Amino acid sequence: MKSLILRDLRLAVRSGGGFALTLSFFLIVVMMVPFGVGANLDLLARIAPGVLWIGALLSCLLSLDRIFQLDWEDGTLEALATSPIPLSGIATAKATAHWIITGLPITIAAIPLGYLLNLETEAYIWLVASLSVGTPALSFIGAFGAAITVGIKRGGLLLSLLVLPLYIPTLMLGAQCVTIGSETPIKLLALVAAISLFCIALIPFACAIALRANLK
Amino acid sequence: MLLNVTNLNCRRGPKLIIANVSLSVTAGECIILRGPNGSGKTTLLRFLAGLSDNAGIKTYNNSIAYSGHLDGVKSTLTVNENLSFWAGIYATNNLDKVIKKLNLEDLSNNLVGELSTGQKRRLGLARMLISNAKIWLMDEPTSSLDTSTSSLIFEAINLHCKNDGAAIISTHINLNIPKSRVLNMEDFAVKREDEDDPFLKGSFQ
Amino acid sequence: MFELDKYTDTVLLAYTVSIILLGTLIWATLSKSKRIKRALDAQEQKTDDKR
Amino acid sequence: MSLWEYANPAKFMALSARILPYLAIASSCLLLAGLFWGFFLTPADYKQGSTVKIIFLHVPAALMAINAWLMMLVTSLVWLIRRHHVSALAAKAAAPIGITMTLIAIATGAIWGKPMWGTYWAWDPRLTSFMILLVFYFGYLALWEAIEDKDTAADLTSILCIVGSIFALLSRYAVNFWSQGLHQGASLSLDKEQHVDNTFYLPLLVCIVGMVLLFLTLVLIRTRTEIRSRRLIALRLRGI
Repeated sequence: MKSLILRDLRLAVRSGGGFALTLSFFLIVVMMVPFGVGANLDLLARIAPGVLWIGALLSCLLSLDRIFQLDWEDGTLEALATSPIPLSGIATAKATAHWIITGLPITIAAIPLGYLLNLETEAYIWLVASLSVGTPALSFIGAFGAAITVGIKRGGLLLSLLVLPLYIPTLMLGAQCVTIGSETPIKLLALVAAISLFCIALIPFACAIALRANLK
Repeated sequence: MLLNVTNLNCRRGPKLIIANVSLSVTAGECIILRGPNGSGKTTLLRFLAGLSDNAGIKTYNNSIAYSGHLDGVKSTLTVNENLSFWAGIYATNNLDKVIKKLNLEDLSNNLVGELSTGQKRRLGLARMLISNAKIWLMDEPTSSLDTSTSSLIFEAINLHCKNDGAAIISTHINLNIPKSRVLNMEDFAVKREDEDDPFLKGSFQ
Repeated sequence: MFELDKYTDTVLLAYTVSIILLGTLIWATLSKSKRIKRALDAQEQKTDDKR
Repeated sequence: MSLWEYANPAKFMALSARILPYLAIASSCLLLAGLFWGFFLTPADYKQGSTVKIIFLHVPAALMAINAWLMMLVTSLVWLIRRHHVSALAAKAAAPIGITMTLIAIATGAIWGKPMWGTYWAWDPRLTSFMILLVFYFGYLALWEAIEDKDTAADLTSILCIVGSIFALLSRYAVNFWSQGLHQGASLSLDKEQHVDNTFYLPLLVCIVGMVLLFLTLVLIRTRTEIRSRRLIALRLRGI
């Protein structure tokens, strides 16, 4: 499993897409918001938590189809499925690699982007905390969507349609946690962490069922 | 005995392709699947590899390596990186031996994207060797290869069978493998009474 | 006892929309059912002829 | 003879053909009677005026919107565990009905909300949950349509339905955290149901039973259609 994670990271770096593409997309999405709603700093401060979380979510979505698609196309997935590693382990490794490639840089990049949106000073800690415990859920749920749509040609749009509704609880709780004035950010943070742990524990098995069905 | 199959029915999508496959493989044996395109060679190999329902398939030594039409190599990684990845997956440590055996030393730092088709196939073969699996399932291992590369692959299969391994191969070229046995896919052709589609049973009103 | 007060429009609109939606569903269900049944009958006929 | 026998397509077709006429008549009688009773024979509520008549559509539709998904969840599990084809097809058959019910619930709720709350739409927890349910339905159906091989589609939609149920439930509770303080006291008719007296309660009950029966009728018809189209594919594939 370790070698699978390492290989995925290496592939992401080699193909150049990896970090840079996701981060540029995140930057652009966040940048579009002031263009759309105006440069009123008070307004921006108020909507910053939501915008940053939605930006993180969309950037995450962007690279989801790569999780299994490339390995599916060149026959690696078949070979992996017949290897001693169980499919759930493969899904865990792939989702972890995806998190390192997207979730982690997004969490870090959110800090300067928060500044662009005039995020309140006290909110930064909750922003980083909620993104770092919430993005694993995004990667694992995304891996599930990718596993389901891996056999579908041009399944990108469908992938978004399937995955975005699954992101709703994480987004609601995560963004609410960052919003200043929400009474119990620590409780919300705990709930986001609970969703993440739940996803890490159970989603790989759902991925395994989906991959198995697709490989048939 | 390494593998025992009894009354296996294989369907591709909704269609029954082959029926009543019974087959047992012992160590040192090489089985060659023969039949025209669409006769179910690939389907059978995929079922044996455990990629579909595995009712009726019994493996006594749970190590199978499967190689399909695609080699499963990444063109942006070097030969060495590709192979050490598989060594990590199969948790084996014979990487250097395999590289030497298949004359891949000179290529080991080349990107796979720069290799020829034959060289890529050699990488696919290298993965089979790295896996240390007893049973090799190979789907057209010599397709689009010249004679010299083909013979390299046959030699490897030969050696594998000599070392108490076994192989099931679909090919249309004659192989010089001593203990080989030819399996005609026509024997498994679907007869009307084999049809088990639940939607064809009975009549509807 | 029947009366609709100042909310006549609201109530009628709600009932119209619901009945249109339900009607569409029922119509779609029945028409697809008929279409597939006809296609299947034709196919069964063909199968029987060949036997 | 066990219940599972009816998962055999031919048996299911025979059984469903026998009960369908009764079901269709019962459901249309009950639903029409209930709606007639509710629409013409109930008085206006002292607070809501005649808009109270909308609950005879709204409540049954909302109940069925959720129950249709629950039925899909159960049949999906049955397919994944016992691999009964009828089960998977019944799940597929229920989805469009669930969508229609959700749409009716949302539409009637919005139309009722305009005079009562002064707006068609508010991001109230319950309304939002139905909107989320709607997108889950859309995703589920889109997945069925996107996959060519029917058994693979059944597998994938089943697992999607199970995972989706968990996240729909999570959303239902997350929504409470998210919109607290935004919309106080936005209790819908379900809560009032406890207070309504028998003049409203009895026709509502008739409508609910009628809607359940209508749902069953439509599911049976649609499942039969799905089974027929599967047989059609099987016959064509056999090439005879």
